[in-house]
Amino acid sequence: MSLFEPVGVTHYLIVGAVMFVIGAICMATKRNALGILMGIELVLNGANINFVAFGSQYLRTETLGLDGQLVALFVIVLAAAEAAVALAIALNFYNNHATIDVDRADELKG
Amino acid sequence: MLLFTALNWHTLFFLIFALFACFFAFCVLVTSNIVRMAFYLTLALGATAGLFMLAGAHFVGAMQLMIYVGGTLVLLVFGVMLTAQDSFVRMSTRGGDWVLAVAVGVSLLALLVVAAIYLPQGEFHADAQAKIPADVANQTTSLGLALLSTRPDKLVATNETLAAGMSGYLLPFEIVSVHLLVVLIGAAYLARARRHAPPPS
Amino acid sequence: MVPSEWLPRLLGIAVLLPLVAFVVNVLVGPALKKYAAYLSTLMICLAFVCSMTSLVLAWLPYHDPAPAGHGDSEPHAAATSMIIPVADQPQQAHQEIAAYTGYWYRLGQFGSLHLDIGYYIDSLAVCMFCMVTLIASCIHFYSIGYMHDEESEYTDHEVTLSDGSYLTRPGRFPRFFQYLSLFCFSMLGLVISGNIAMTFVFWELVGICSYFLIGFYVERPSASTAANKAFIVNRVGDFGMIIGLMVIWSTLGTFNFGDITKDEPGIFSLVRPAEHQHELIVPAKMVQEAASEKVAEIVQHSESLETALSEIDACTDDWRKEGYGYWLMIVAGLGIFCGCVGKSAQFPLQTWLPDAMEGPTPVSALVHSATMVAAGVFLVGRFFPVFVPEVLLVIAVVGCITLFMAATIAITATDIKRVLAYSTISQLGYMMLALGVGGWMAGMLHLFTHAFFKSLLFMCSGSVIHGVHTNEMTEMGGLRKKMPVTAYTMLIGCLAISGAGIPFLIGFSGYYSKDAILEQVFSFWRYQPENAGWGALFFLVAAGSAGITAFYMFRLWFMTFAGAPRDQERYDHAHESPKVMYIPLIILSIFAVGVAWNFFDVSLTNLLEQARPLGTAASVQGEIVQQWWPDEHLAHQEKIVFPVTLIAFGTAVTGFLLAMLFYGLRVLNAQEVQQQFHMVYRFLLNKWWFDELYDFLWVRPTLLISRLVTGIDRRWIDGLIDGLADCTKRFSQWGDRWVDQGVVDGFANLIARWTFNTGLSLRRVQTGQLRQYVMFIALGTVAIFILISLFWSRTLAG
Amino acid sequence: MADWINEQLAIYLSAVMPESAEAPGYVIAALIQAALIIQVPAVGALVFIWMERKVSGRIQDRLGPTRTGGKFGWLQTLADGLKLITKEDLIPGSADAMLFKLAPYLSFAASFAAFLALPFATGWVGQHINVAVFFVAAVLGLEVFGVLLAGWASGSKWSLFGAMREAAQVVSYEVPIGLCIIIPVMVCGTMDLITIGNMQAGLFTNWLIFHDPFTFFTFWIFFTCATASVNRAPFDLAEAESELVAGFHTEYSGLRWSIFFMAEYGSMYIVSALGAILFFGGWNGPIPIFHWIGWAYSGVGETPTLAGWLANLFGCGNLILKSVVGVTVMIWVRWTLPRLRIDQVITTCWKYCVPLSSVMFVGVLLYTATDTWSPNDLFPHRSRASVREGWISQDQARSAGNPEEDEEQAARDEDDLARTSNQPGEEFVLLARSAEERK
Repeated sequence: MSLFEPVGVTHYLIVGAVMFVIGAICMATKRNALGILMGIELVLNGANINFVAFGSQYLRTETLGLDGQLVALFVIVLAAAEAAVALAIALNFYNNHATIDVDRADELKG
Repeated sequence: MLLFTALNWHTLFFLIFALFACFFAFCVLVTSNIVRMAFYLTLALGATAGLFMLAGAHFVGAMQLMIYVGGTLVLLVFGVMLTAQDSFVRMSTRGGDWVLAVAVGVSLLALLVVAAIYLPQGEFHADAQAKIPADVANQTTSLGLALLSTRPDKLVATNETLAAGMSGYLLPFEIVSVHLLVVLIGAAYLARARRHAPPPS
Repeated sequence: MVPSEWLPRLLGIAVLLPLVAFVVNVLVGPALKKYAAYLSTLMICLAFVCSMTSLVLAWLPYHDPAPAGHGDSEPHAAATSMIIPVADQPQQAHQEIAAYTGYWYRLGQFGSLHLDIGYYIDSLAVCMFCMVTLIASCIHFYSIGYMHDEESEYTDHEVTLSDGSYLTRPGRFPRFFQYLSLFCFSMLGLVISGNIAMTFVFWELVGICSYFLIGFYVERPSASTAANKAFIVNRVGDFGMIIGLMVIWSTLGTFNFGDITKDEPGIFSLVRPAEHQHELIVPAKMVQEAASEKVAEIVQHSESLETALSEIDACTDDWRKEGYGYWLMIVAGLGIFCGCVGKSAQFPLQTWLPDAMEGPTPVSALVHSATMVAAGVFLVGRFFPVFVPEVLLVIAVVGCITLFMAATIAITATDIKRVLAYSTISQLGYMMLALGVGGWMAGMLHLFTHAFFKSLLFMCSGSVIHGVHTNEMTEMGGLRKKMPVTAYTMLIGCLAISGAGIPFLIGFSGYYSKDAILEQVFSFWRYQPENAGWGALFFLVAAGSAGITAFYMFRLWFMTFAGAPRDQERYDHAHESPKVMYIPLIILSIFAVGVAWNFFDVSLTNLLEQARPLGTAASVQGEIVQQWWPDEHLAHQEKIVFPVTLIAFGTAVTGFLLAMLFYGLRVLNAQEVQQQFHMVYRFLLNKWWFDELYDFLWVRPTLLISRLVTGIDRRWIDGLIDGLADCTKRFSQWGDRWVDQGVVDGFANLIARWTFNTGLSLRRVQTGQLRQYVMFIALGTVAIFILISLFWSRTLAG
Repeated sequence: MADWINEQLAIYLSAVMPESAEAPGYVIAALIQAALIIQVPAVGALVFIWMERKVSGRIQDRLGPTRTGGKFGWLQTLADGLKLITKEDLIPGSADAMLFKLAPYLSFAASFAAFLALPFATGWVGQHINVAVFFVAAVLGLEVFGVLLAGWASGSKWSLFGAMREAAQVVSYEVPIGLCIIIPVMVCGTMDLITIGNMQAGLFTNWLIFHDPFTFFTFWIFFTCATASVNRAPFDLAEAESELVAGFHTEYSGLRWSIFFMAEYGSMYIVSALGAILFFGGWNGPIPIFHWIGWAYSGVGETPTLAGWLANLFGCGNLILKSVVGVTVMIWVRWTLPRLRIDQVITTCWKYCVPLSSVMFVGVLLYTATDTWSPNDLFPHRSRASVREGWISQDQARSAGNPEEDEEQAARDEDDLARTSNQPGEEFVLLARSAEERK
């Protein structure tokens, strides 16, 4: 792509994909519970980018309409809720086990 | 000056924000210091908000800034600080995990990118950036209406399949509201201070 | 106000008001404390107002108060062989009876049977309403005074705890009034009810109320046993009543008294159809029911149903003449009378009423003298048209026995309330006797007059008890000076009950009603030679008991109020009751004096005359028994009235004088007489050994049989069952060893082992490593994508 | 303003090179605006700090700075600034150097970015966003982030405590402040600050604070919460020098420290300006002289005129004046009230501000829904409904000359003055229409 021609949905999607994958890897590698939480946030954002891109009139005339943005809104809000609960759980875990390492949270392993 | 005249600003800013976002996301991935992770994450999400605005979703962008960056992340950092002992600030991961994760991640990435590239582009709104269609710029009202189950965009949609139906978001909106309330209470309950000794009266 | 639409409303409201009070008291009674009493009182007073309104505004203006069918007793030519030639019955002046039938709410409809909450309002019902509500109001006020020590902590001096102290419990003031309200509701409902089912329901309701009220002082063993006794004895009667109801329903297929519409006729018009000049005939349905086998054969032989039906209708009259179904009428009548016997404490079920005096005195006044026990008589009055002569004879006999027995027992009783209780029984006996000999009017009239003076008497006795804190007359005496109002109101009561009055001129209410009864009995005696035997017996007993009545009533009064005090210390503490208690006495005494008087043709008699069941004013002869039942109007002729009045007056005066000699002037000593006739005395004192008799007849055998049955049960049945159980156990043990443990458990264990092993192999996946799970998810996603992209085909896409 | 500059440039460029588009001007416009706007926090900080000293001096019965720069010591702050610049930039050993360095810029960037959407007069705004209110609130929320990182990165427990308190406090106070901001938005039916401002044009009775008792009370809640969210006294727990040495900036010195303060005063100005626009008619003076003499713009997107320029200039003065008053009040409060305890702060938020503002919200809702009389109807300047949002007017300009559009506009202009909010429903009928036009 060059700076002289407009971008399309694809570009946004690629950015979204990158953030998504990075988030996933983050979840897969971080040992700190909060780190995993951040990975989740990244993943959600990657998804959100896709929604917004599909809903945007700048990128295509055939759009999702408002659905894209609305879904994005819901995702954001629910992400906030999820973060709150996850954080509470993490704090609880920390209070009870004096550690935040998810590898140590394996009491229920088979 | 010639450069200016031919330059496509949208593309330019898209590049800037996209690179920002990806770069800081990558930083989040590679750094092992939890607080820095939070910091980079902030920047990445901020850049994402920029992308949203660039795509014409002003409201969503502002929302992203307010809730994510202003709320969620502050919460996150708060948690980080509550649990920030030196032993937990930097927790390294074994190399094996890294290799595995990167392998899977890259394959996934490849998959998604391929999917994105093979996506049918559809014909393109030539002077989209030049003049802003009113109903795009006025998303705030339309969004509000959509949350109340009226869909302006359906009226102006050209495609029949897209124009079909007036499905609004009143029910999800309500559900999410209740859900938020529940989460509020639940989180407060989970994170409440445990009193082992009875409080002095 | 148009009666047909206003009477049901007003009286319906009057019925519901006490219910409201009851509900409120049940829910928030304890919180209301004494206001519960005020509420109940207010409600019953309002009910009284409603009743009076319906009487004065809705009944009187629309119904000619002039007596119907009176006075036209011209001598009849065909003089039958009578000692005194009396005129034959006059023809019925009015064939239509003023009664309003209908229903407020239809509960259900089972085939032809309608179950309604209905009403049957005639002048009898209206008068009953006024009477009940008036007495109940007085008694409510009275109870506010009488029960006041229940308002706070109440110490029951008749219940001694194991440590010798008296029982102290929280007061039951609101509960008492809640029961009173419930009772008033059920009594009024009983009066107004328009069909037997409803009647029965309210009948049982009053029963349960009386049970509650008798056992009001549950802690006293005597009270609780008395309550149980009353309840059980009533069950015996009600069992008969249920049988009667079943007969009526299964044969007539309706519960209603009157005809709600033309096409669903009530019992009365079935039994006394208009086309037969309201003579008593066995209804067609009943006949066909009895002659069912004939019906069956007709149906078999006839070719089509219509013809069969017509043939049956044709034959019905012949069958009736042959007497089919008559016994059904007898059974129905006797059954219903059984219920009345139980409720009105007639022989042989009279034993519960004296014990019922364990309840508080207002209760005795309201429930066990004025209204509830009168309900039996009322019901007999209601069903009067249904009773065939045989039943009437039974009623008369029972009434006769009861009134004599009770009167004799009353002579010896020393407990003031028991005296009154026995007098109640005997007065009820009078009513039954009157009804039995066909004196509907006499019985009903006595029902009303008795209600007033008996409630008056009871309340007076209650006032006395309240004053001296004892029931024993042997500890009273001379109280006249201490409690004048009570004394003189009670004197009025005594005069009224013993039928005092100036002959042929005027008298207390009892004078009219009791004379009416005696006249009716007399005319029954003198009417036809067949009646001679029974009639003579009835009349002599009735007249004699009138004297006895006067005797024991004045004995009571003298022992209580006259002469020198027998127990100085009690006498000193005696005191007149508060206003709230003796003002009702005065009101009631006024009614006791004048309720039967005649003001410009508006009199209780004329009112009730309007409710006289059709056709009952006709002389009839029994089919099985040979007696004749004379028309009641015949009893109003000079040749009957003159001697009877004198006889009644004489007996009453004799009784009064005897009492005067024994207890007033004390010139004769009662103790000596007792020693002289100590056999009789003990016989009477032990109430004719009825309780012992019942104990011997029923209780002991029951216990014996039950013990026997228990033995059989223990020894043989249990043994058998144990044996069976043992066998089963052995068998199941065997089955358990082989089948269960061997096969089933083995199979289950096998499965379990497999599952366990599979789990063991699978658990390695569950590392508990969150990050690994994430990896799995990502891998899965990739895999799915790849698979789809590789093996994607139209077929797969569908 | 950007549009205007851009147009001038476009004219010039098209003169120079005919084939050029109108695009390039935006860069220059952006630069100029940034240059202009950065003056506000920078110069503002200087002025405010000087003002703070003087005010505190007066309140404590002192004179405050007197000498530097002749009278009033009005150069005092500048001198301090120079001193700070020349100070050594210390970084504690236990600090996380990178975050420690970055934190001040982060929080300054946040408070500076808020100016992007903050209008100074009709059309005088960095970027005309139609969710401006929301944007400003959101970006202000980011400022805390710098503080947090600073607190943590300093590696000192005082700073950490300060930062924690800050985090708790700010996250809590975003709720009531959001509620308070929603209320004028609801009354006006738009999030566009310029439109909100224009809707209050006319006599001062048209200001939203006089819309009804609830908005009046709302403003005070808003001001309290604003004070808390920019952690000024009595809510300055983050830098409680009595308990934590200096809170989150204990370890800072020199320029970075002063940048923190620029950020703080900048955000003080922003919240005051926000309050002024939302409740006090923004750039509309109490008496609309320029409207009477017909100089002022009636809305965005009109052809720029010199008269309009002047009007805007005065309007700008109005707004700045109002904001400065707000800042002064904050200073005054700081030097008057004692500092609260942290639990008291949180209590104030959750137990008082949030419920109160919710009640206010409902109150205003009912008030507007029932069309109750409000002082705003006393001397109405224009029907609120007839004040179109910027993009709409552009849109009309584009689709000018089709009849029903005009009569639509006319109808909206002469419709009943009492109606104080423009119905979204109408909006989207209009949208649909204009969309039809475009097809």
